[in-house]
Amino acid sequence: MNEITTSEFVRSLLAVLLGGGGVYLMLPKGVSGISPRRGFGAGSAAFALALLISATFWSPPGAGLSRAFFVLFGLTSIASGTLMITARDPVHSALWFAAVVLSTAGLFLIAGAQFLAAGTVIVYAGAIIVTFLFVIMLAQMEGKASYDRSARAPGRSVLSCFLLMWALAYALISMRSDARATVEGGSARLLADERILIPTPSITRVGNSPPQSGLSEVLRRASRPTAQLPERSNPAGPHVAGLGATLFADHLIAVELAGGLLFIALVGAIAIATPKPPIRPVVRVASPPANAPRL
Amino acid sequence: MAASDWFGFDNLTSFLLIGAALFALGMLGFIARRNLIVMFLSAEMMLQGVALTLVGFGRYHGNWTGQVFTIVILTVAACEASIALALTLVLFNRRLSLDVSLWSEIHEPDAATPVDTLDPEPSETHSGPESYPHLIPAGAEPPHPRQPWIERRE
Amino acid sequence: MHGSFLVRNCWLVPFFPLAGAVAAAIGGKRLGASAHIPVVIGIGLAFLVSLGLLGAAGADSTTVLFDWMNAGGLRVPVEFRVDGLSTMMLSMVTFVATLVAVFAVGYMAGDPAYPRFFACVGLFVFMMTGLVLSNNYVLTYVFWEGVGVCSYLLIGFWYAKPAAAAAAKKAFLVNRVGDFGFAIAIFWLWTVANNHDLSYSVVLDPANLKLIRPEAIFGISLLLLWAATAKSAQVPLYVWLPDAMEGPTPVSALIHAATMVTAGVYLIARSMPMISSDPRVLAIISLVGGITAALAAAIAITQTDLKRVMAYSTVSQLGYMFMALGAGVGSVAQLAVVAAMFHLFTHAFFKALLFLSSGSVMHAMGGVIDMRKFGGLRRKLPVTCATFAVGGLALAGVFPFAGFWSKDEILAALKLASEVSGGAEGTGWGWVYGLVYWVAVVTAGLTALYTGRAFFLTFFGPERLPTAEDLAAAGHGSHDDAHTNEHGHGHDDAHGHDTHIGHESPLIMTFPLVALATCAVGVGLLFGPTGIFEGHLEHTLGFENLGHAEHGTDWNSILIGTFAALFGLALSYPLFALPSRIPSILATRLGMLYRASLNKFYIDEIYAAVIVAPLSFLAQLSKFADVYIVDGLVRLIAKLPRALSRSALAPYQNGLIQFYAAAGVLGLAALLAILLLI
Amino acid sequence: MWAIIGIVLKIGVVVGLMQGTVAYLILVERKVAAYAQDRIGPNRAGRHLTLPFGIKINLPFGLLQPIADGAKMVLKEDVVPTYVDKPLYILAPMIAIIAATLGFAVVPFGPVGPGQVMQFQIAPGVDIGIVYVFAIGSLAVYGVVLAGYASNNKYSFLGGLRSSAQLISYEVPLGMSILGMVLLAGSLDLGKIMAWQDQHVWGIVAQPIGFLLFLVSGFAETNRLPFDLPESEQELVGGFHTEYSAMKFGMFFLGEYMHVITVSYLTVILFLGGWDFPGLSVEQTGLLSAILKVLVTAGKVSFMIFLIMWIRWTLPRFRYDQLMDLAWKSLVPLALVNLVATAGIIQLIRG
Repeated sequence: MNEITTSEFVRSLLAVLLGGGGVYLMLPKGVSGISPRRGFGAGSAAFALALLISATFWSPPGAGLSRAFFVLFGLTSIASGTLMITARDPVHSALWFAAVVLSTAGLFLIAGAQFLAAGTVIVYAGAIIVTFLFVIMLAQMEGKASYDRSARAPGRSVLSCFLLMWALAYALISMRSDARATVEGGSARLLADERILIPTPSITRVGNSPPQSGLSEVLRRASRPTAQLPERSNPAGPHVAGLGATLFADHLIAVELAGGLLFIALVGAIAIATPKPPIRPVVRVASPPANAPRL
Repeated sequence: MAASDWFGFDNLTSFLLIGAALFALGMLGFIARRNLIVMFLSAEMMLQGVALTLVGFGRYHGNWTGQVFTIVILTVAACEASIALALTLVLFNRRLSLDVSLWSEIHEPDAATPVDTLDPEPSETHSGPESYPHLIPAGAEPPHPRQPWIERRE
Repeated sequence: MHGSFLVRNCWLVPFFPLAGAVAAAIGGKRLGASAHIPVVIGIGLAFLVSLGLLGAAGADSTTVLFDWMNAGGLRVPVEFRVDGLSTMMLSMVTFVATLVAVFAVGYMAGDPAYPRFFACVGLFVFMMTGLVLSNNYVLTYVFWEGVGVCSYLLIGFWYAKPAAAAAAKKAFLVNRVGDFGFAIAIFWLWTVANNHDLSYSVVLDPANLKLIRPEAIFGISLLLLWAATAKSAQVPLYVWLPDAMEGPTPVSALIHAATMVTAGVYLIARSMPMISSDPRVLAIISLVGGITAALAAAIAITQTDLKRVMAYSTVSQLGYMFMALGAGVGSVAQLAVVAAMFHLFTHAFFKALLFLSSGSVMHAMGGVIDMRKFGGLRRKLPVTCATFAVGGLALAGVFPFAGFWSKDEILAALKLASEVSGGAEGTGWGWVYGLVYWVAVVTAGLTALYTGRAFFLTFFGPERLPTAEDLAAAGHGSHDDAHTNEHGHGHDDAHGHDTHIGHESPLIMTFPLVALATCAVGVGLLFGPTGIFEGHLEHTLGFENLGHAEHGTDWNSILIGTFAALFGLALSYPLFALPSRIPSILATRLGMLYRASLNKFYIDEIYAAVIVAPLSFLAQLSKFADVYIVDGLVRLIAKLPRALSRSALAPYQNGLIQFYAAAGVLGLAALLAILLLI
Repeated sequence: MWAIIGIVLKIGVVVGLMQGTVAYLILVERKVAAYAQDRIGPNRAGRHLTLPFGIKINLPFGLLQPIADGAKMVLKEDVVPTYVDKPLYILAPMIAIIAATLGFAVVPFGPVGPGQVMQFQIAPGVDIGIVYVFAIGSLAVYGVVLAGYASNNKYSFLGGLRSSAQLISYEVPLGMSILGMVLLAGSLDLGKIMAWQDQHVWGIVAQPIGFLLFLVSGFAETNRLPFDLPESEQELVGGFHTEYSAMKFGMFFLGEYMHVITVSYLTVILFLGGWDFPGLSVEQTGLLSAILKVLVTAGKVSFMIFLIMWIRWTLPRFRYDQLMDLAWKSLVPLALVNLVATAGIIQLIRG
């Protein structure tokens, strides 16, 4: 407890306790005596407080508007995440997850990953969640089910996950303190490796050879060990071009693997989802007319 | 330029904190919710947390590797979603329910049946805003439907 | 140019048989009755390459293919050596193997496991040529074990027959005893060798040999002898060889007469530069050889099984080689080695010939091999009779057949050795060589006697063919004694071999016989008196440093040896060719001796009582301890967690995936928290 | 600070203009429909109008019809049915209109780039331009899906389901159809794509298949005939917006027309050269040329909007299975072939 100040320790503990309690109250469960609405309200209030406390640990990058946006997106993402896992209606869950994705995309923007922000929105919000919605609607036309109204062992789950969260946060906060402490002459204990104090760890610098095109160059870069990637790759060029260049040269193998994975997943999904008789144990409708449209 | 372009260890920590929170919350959703689809959504949220961490590191180190691996995560998430949804549909077609408790055959052959089928965990009652209609403040109030809205949907 | 190309690519010699073996093993089912083609071609090609190498020999060259092991101080490359000794062995091995493989095409025809046989033969030739070619002890050891495995596979070729399975097991186990000695020798050598390099060219370098302590050389040499006694069937580890006759006859001819059993002799000869520096070891080698030769010859006289006679004869002749090797003291060293290797060379031909002839007889007799069951076959089997006669004369050592020349050289070497070692300036072991010399002479006489006995019993006297009961006892008229009914293949009467009884073998079997017979006559004349062999062998690693004093022709020994042989043969004719009661009278008169010889001097029984029984008792004891004490404890320990988990942990295996995930997360979080806080 | 004010001003102007345009587009649509069906269409609003101070005007073509329509929308009673999922029910039209508006942030409605008197773009210099548009466009589906789900009505629900499947399906060929142009121009920035077309040829010449694919997929993305299955009046009695009335319904309407405008702009920028016209080039940076370029763009966009309306009133609606077959079995393979061929040809030419 030397690396972390008492204030930080207390704040983190408070945030996790409040947050855990809040989420516990918010989770759907059939505890008699507490009205679900009231429990949800109290829980969300506690969680909001915890969120505000935890925001004191953040030090957003940039200046002015950028900082404000960081805090906004950070708060939104965590709040939406909590609401997602506590929502009774899976459709609401999906929408809250969309909110998480949008906030995360905002954070990506602040971290300078514009293409990724747009890509995340397209892939997650535009495709994955919509597909989820589609499936939820197909599967749950009856409305809210009883299993959506009772969480599994909420106390135990909340305990484990917030313990995990606290451990992670503690590690991060104390590491930051370490960095500070060591600069001031203290000693780092958690990670006795002074490399964490160097803002940019030493990745073997590859000579800035003039950019060449051609297959051989691409292959040379693709077969290069990751530890030899240039430390700052093409900082001057446009964002997407630089990302594309490193993606299709340095990480060519990963890209090809990902492509193969996608293809296999596509085939697998089609193979799995194709209806095979008996489709449903309960026959609901008369057999469709012979000329009924497919799908 | 220099001030706004600076991305130090503290800034990185902020990203990591948010990523960790998303990860833990996703984990919580995965182990606490019983709806298959919500579980998968939670898993995706864990991936989001990891992606955020990666992007933060990428920014901190000033190279593309973090973003590249976030793209890989996106790919994996897409694959996961397609396969998971296909499986979910198949499972739903078998049991007509998305409750994950119905799929608990992976236990000791002679062990007791899981707790859910014997003694279902208590769930909230359907007391809520949706069990009786909202009325527009105009005209005479129509008689209350006695059934909850779910049953009347047929 | 041509030669150096071959030398650089000497790996082709082992490669061709291996390729053939692999082809026969993989394509065996498809090839069926033509499964021999790849193997025969492979071995034949290997023979051609060996001939080329023979022409190119004299070069003391090594070829490193690749590094096999390179760990710490141990570096073992796969390297091959082409010099006089290896090329001589190579050409002999591949030549005999080619002929035997051709013979086997006829002999093994119709066997259900035909492809397996040829695959094993090809593999064996690969191993043997590799053993001969390899240039370091570790590699030699690998191939040494390899030929052991092949021998095991081939002795137990008819594995459904209990006797064959037991013989294979016995051969393997006895060989393991010897291999153990070899392994220890290698370990020891590694500790003392210069730079821990086990290459022959380094170890056998005189400069390096001087660095090794004499005690180490003594120990290593004895261990190598130990290894050689097992592989080359010497006292006390010869017991496996007679039993190995359970294998198909071509196998006996190839492996247990001509090639594999010579590996021990080869090893000693190869290590001669090291061994010859210690006269004690040499004397022991000679003594071992002498005892073996005499003992085996004495046993061979009374055996009734034609193949078994040949087997003991092989043991006896190997004993001759050891005698000769042991005679390599001082200035006689080179002469002794040449004599041993020359006998090895000639023996390979005539012993393979004798075995194949026996096989031919057996083939003709429908699998019966007991000499009491047939006789007077010289008219029915003229070719076999003639070739057997040639082989027998060569074995007996009658001028001008091959055996004569080599045996004469051995006798000469022994005599010289006794002269050199004896006397005031000698090593004091001269009496050993003197003794061994006379043992060799007596053995020569015995050899001629039992050879004549086997020949006359088989081919002379009134003509007799095996009766139906004999055929049934030998395995229902199938073409080998090992084809029992439980072998599973339908060797029914329609198979056609019964009708062959009493007829000469087909051309594919007689051709190798004739070829080998030609060699048995020719090689002695060609290489013996001309000095070609000696000249060739001189181009061998370390041999130029062996003592080679000038010596003249030793007429005494020639006369004595020839007399012994002729005496033996002359004695055998009236005893066994003519109807005579003398053998039975002798048997009753010398009852004890006769029974002892007939029962192989009870060596197997002594082994069983002295070694096998205590070990078996120990094994029973261990089994008891294992089953009741160790297993009991283990079961007890196993029951504890079982009971515990059944009652305490099984409920947690409840099938709810989320429960598992939660437990995992909790563990992870707790671990992290502990790591951080403590 | 001034930059922010400028941006806010720009946003205000653009959004305001668009809303106004949309209002009049409805009028145009009605007129086009009328001409297509050999009718006259609205022609009363604005005639014999008496303004204060006794000024009498007589506007032709029912030019004031949009104002009347708008007033009607705003003033009607806003009915929220009883059994709807209220938060989502209210959220859905908002999403529809917000998504449609946000996408316009990076669409250049005139010349952009260094040296211009003014950047005719709300957020200039975004180098992921077109990807951003797609990201926002992919959010538009939420409006329809949520409306269908929240309405708690079988028809609406079916409309929502159809919409989600349709929009996801058509996003794939839509995205792939423009990749050819992106490859050619070497940038995702819409301004640079226009500049490339000025220096070389129009996209419709360089990428005819891409143009066709984009047009078809764009139709599907805007939910307009012949791809208006989510709302098809005859089958689903209005589909996802059955339960909506008053201004909420108006917001869907607004969103749809803004989508039309966006798609038209994108088509013009990507495939019809944007502001490019004989006599205009990238180098001209003066005020006059800027105005001309904006006008040229607006003219092309107007043509595209007219084309879309024309098609709407000309072609019949697809059946649902045909719709899916078209996307997955025709458009996607075609787009892939187009992309690969383009990449190959570019590689060949550039060496």
